[in-house]
Amino acid sequence: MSEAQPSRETTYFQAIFEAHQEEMLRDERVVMIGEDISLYTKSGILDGALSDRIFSAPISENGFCGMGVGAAMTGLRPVVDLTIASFIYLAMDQIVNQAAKIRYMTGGQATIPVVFRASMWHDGSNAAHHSDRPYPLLMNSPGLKVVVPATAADVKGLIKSAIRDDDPVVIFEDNSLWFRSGPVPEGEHLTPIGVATVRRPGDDVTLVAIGSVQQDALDAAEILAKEGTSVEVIDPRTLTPLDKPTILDSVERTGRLVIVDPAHRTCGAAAEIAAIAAEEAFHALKAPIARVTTPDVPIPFSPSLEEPLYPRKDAIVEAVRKLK
Amino acid sequence: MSEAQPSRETTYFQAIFEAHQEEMLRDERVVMIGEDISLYTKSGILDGALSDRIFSAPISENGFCGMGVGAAMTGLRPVVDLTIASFIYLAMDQIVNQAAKIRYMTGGQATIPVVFRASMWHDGSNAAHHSDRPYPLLMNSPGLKVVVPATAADVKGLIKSAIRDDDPVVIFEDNSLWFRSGPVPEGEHLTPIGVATVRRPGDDVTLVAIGSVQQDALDAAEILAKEGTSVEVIDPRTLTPLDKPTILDSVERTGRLVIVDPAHRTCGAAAEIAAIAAEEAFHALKAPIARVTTPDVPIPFSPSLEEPLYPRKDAIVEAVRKLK
Amino acid sequence: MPLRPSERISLLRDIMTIRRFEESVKKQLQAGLIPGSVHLSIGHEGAIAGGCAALDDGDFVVGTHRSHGHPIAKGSDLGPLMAELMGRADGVCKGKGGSMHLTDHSVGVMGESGIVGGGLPLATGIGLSAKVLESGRICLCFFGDGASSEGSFHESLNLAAIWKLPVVYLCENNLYGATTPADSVLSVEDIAIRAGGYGIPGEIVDGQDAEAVHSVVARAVDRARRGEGPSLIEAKTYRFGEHAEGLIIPVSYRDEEEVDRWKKRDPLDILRTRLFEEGIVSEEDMTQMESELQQRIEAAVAFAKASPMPEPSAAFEDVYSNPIAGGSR
Amino acid sequence: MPLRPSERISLLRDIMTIRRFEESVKKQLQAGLIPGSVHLSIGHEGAIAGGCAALDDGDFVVGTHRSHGHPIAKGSDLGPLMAELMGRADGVCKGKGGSMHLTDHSVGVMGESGIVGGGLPLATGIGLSAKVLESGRICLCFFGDGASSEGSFHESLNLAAIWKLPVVYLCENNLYGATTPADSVLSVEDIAIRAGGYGIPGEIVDGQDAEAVHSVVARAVDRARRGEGPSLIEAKTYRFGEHAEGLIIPVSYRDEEEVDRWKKRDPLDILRTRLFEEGIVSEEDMTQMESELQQRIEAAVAFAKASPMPEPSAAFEDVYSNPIAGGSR
Ligand SMILES: Cc1ncc(C[n+]2csc(CCOP(=O)(O)OP(=O)(O)O)c2C)c(N)n1
Ligand SMILES: Cc1ncc(C[n+]2csc(CCOP(=O)(O)OP(=O)(O)O)c2C)c(N)n1
Ligand SMILES: [Mg+2]
Ligand SMILES: [Mg+2]
Repeated sequence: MSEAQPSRETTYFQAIFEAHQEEMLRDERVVMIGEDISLYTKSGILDGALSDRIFSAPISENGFCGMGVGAAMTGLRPVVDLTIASFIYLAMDQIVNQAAKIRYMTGGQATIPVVFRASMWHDGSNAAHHSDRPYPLLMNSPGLKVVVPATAADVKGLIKSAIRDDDPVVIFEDNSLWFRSGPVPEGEHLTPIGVATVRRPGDDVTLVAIGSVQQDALDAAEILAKEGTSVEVIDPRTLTPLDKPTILDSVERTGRLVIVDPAHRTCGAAAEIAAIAAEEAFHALKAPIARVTTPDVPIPFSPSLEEPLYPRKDAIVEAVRKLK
Repeated sequence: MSEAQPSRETTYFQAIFEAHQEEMLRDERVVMIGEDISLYTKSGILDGALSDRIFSAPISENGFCGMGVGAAMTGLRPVVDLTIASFIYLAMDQIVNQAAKIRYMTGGQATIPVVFRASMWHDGSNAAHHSDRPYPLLMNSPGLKVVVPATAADVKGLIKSAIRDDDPVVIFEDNSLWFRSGPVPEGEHLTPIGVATVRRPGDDVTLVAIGSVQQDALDAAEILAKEGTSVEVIDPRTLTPLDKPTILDSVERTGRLVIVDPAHRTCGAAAEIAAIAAEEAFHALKAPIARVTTPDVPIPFSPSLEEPLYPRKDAIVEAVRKLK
Repeated sequence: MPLRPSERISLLRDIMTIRRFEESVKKQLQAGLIPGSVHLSIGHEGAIAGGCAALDDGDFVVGTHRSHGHPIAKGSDLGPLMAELMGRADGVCKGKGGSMHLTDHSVGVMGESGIVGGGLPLATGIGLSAKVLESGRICLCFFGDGASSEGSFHESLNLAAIWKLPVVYLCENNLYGATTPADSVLSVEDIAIRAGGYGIPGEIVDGQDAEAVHSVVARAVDRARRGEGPSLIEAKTYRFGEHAEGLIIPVSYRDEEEVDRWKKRDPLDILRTRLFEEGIVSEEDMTQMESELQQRIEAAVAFAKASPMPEPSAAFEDVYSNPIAGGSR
Repeated sequence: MPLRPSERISLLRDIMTIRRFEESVKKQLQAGLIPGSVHLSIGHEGAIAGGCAALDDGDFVVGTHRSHGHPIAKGSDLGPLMAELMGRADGVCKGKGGSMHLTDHSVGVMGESGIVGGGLPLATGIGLSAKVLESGRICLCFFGDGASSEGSFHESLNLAAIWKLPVVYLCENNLYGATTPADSVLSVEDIAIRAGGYGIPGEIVDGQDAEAVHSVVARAVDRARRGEGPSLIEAKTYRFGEHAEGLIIPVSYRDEEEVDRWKKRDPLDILRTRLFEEGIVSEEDMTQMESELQQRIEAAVAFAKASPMPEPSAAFEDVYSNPIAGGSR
């Protein structure tokens, strides 16, 4: 985001809908498909004139995700709203077997400009059927692009870029960020897919923070700064394709890497980033690579069980302190 | 496998059915569910007397996987055959949302002794809809056990252990091994879930080989031995729960780790093992951790495209040589 | 077989119990004692209690995301249910499941699913085990009109039909899936018509009349128990409150007139009035039932409040049935 | 509108083309020129060519795993199809798709799916874009009897029905899904009956009579083009050969008598005899058609053989539409 451009405080939630509204008004081929979405125009969240292109669907996730793919192959640019991320398992077939592979299987004949959106719900006692962060599953599925916007500006900019992208993009939003505000540049604002951002520069430790944990990471960095440890906080923003240079350049400078990822630990995004660093920046490393993640348990209902599971400021501080 | 026990050369394929037959004869609660499976008794591959407990199902993967879960909760021990591993995407909802989570969500009331079997087809021009190795997706889904048997003895022993296990176990078999023979101990033979095996001991490099690449790993070790590099080949056999001690002990001795995994690279089992070593055996490491994997492309049809993609002996040898 | 008078009273009591429990749940939620959000069964009690009344104790039930009523009708203790909703250690699922997962195996409620349509394959499998084990048990599977659009509905009914599994699929059609009118997403007027696609009986019943539901379900249960296979029953009902309490729903999508019209068809009023008019319960009986019930609910709330929150370490238990080495942490 | 004589000849030619192409495919497979396995359409040509004959050039087709015939009937060049089956660089999918993915966008064949039932949602989406873009195009979606048990069938037909999408769902019911008799896994005798569950027309047609298929599909196409929504058509057919060539199938599951009976209802013979008896084609015409066809097939095989195998580096192309940084390697 350019410093010069004027910006406006916007919530993450508002930013999501600004992106949709702008793109739907800009391009008639953009349609929305998903459950209960007719309420967006009815409630005034989206311009009523768009209601013709809003397909409020039956509860048929695999069916309507595949419908989005078919429509994308033949001239539309559908945004398919899966609402809660845990519902993506129902549509894995059409997303992984079809959306991700059709272009390849057809030798490039097909172009699939479809966007799948899923909001990750958590930390609100929604229990195991509504609280997953399944992006690692899609990172293991070639043919998809995967983004995890963590600020109002990024969610707006990445949704808009995703809609304009000619490949299937899966956007993992985060409901814990809905009511957080941040500056969003006025006018046309696009965040490029595949480009990380440095949220705080630093010299001693590289802290890669994925999605909703940005604030915890920044808070941890602040605490550590007071102890004399300078932490660089990187938000990859896109997980596929991952901006390896930004991460590796930082690790080469700091020699220390901690990855904070609110998804389940095993085979997660944190594992991938750790593996890349252990392979490609090994000689710079001065300490073990630490992962701070949600442990491998289904997400429980009770707040007294759920809350302690997630990576927070204190756990991050502790992980960094241990590296020394 | 005890040295003393007499054994018999058996193909991987035969071993699969010996396991089923023995367990079905031993325990009346064991049933099979899957497509086209009535042919097993009809062809004599399984004892005809078992046909009552073989449910040859319509092409409804999500439905019959969930059926297996419901049956498992109420007294049966179903083995659900998904045939080809790429079909697992259709059943992800019932496997991840239900099988994996129900015990937890019910506070331990439910016990789910269900087995899901999937055969990984590849290297035979089956193209992108029939060639995936989706075990990393299930490793990221807590509540499942995941095994990848690579020999006749292990496939027999792990299927039998899985059927006796009270939790959902997903078995990823490999069609490229079907007609490979190996010694299988006579009589009752169980391979424990969660225990790795050292296929070749060595001192200089730890080579973790997952599933079907055992022979390539052993061949590579042989070539490297001639060059004076002593390679320890470890087959984890189970991916969840992973036998970390066997791997970490080896890495602590050798200081070098290469992981060979025929699945897609990003967020794969190799990434997880690399991340564990970079975190827990860092101080022993003398060289970067290398991953030799299938790259992140959908699997193409033409043999001239498909064959070069997989990790083979030469690529393994090269990866190990680079560490020095 | 029509219900005997004592059974009719017991049916009324079940309906009242669900109603008063749900009213209390709403209060506890507003008081901040229940975390998250809840889908209440108020308005649906006729379908729920009427359906469960057709079951034997050993029979199974599979519920939905809107499923506080199903375990109650099947005979669960109210205390552990309320404790579960409050996320307490003595909750029926030790605080791990919450509102969408009030499973109670002790009364045969085998699972509830936050995933819409997720319960249908499970119920089908419960039917499979009943058949293979020749247990004589049947499974009653509740689901919503919204769930009938999921692939799992189609796959499950086909599976149950080909193997004649003892499952009764009971749709609580409340005319909406969240904010979406059923008629905007359903290609048929009545879900029951879909039974024809599986060669099984399909029946529509007035969900506000618990006795009517009972008799239709009882017929399907008999059929299932005789080994003649599954049935599809559609109970037309209505939820009197919002889709969920504790969630913000930014629009109104039902008109007042429609809500009022349905509230006049309250399953509790309908049965109470009928039993009163037939002289099966007196005003006095009613008062007594209400006051007994009030005590049970109060006791359940007290039980729940007295139960501690679970220890954080409990989050790591119950993932697997046996201790599991390495791997997960 | 019945077919004109020239159209009937063209329909016969399409059937013959599929037949001779498939016969050649079998030969190339046996000669080791085609890797993997193939699902041949021999026996199904009436349903395939009859269905496609009802389409305009701009209309779309979605196929299955048994789908060499669909692009042929839609007008694909045979050379790139054969080259694809041989895994060559000049294959219609550059050797990346193979037998189960003979997609040819140049003739509107938008996708074929190795995943059984995988094409139905895609076809539904193609219908959605036709509707939104008001293109006047329709999509003909082929699928098998086995596929009708997938959840995607149910979800797709419901979606198409509620929005009146211009899609014709055409089931090639060949009585088996691999080795499994359809009647052992289908809860209804006829798949067409399931149309009732979506409030759309359902029709059964003799799949061995290409003209009968044409006329039923043409009616459904007209309806779709008028904006009146989807139809479900079930063509009763039979595959004359094995489920797949190049796979080992260890049992016989169809009795000889049944196979023989169906082979007597060969769609090629039926149409050829009819056109001959009606004086529309002569013996001479037939001989000429066969010899022209033989040349086309030989040319296709020659084209395929002359095409190089793809460079290994091509495996890394076509994953994404635009160059993608980092991440994958
Ligand atoms: C697979 C899935 N998709 C979507 C949702 C979100 N959701 C929760 S309840 C609901 C409506 C369900 O409608 P219905 O089945 O009619 O049950 P009702 O709430 O009316 O009782 C939806 C869409 C979900 N929980 N699961
Ligand atoms: C989702 C999925 N499940 C299983 C298979 C394996 N399979 C390939 S073809 C086939 C039978 C399909 O039957 P049907 O739809 O009737 O088509 P037919 O082969 O008879 O033309 C099966 C089970 C598959 N390819 N995809
Ligand atoms: Mg409803
Ligand atoms: Mg078939």
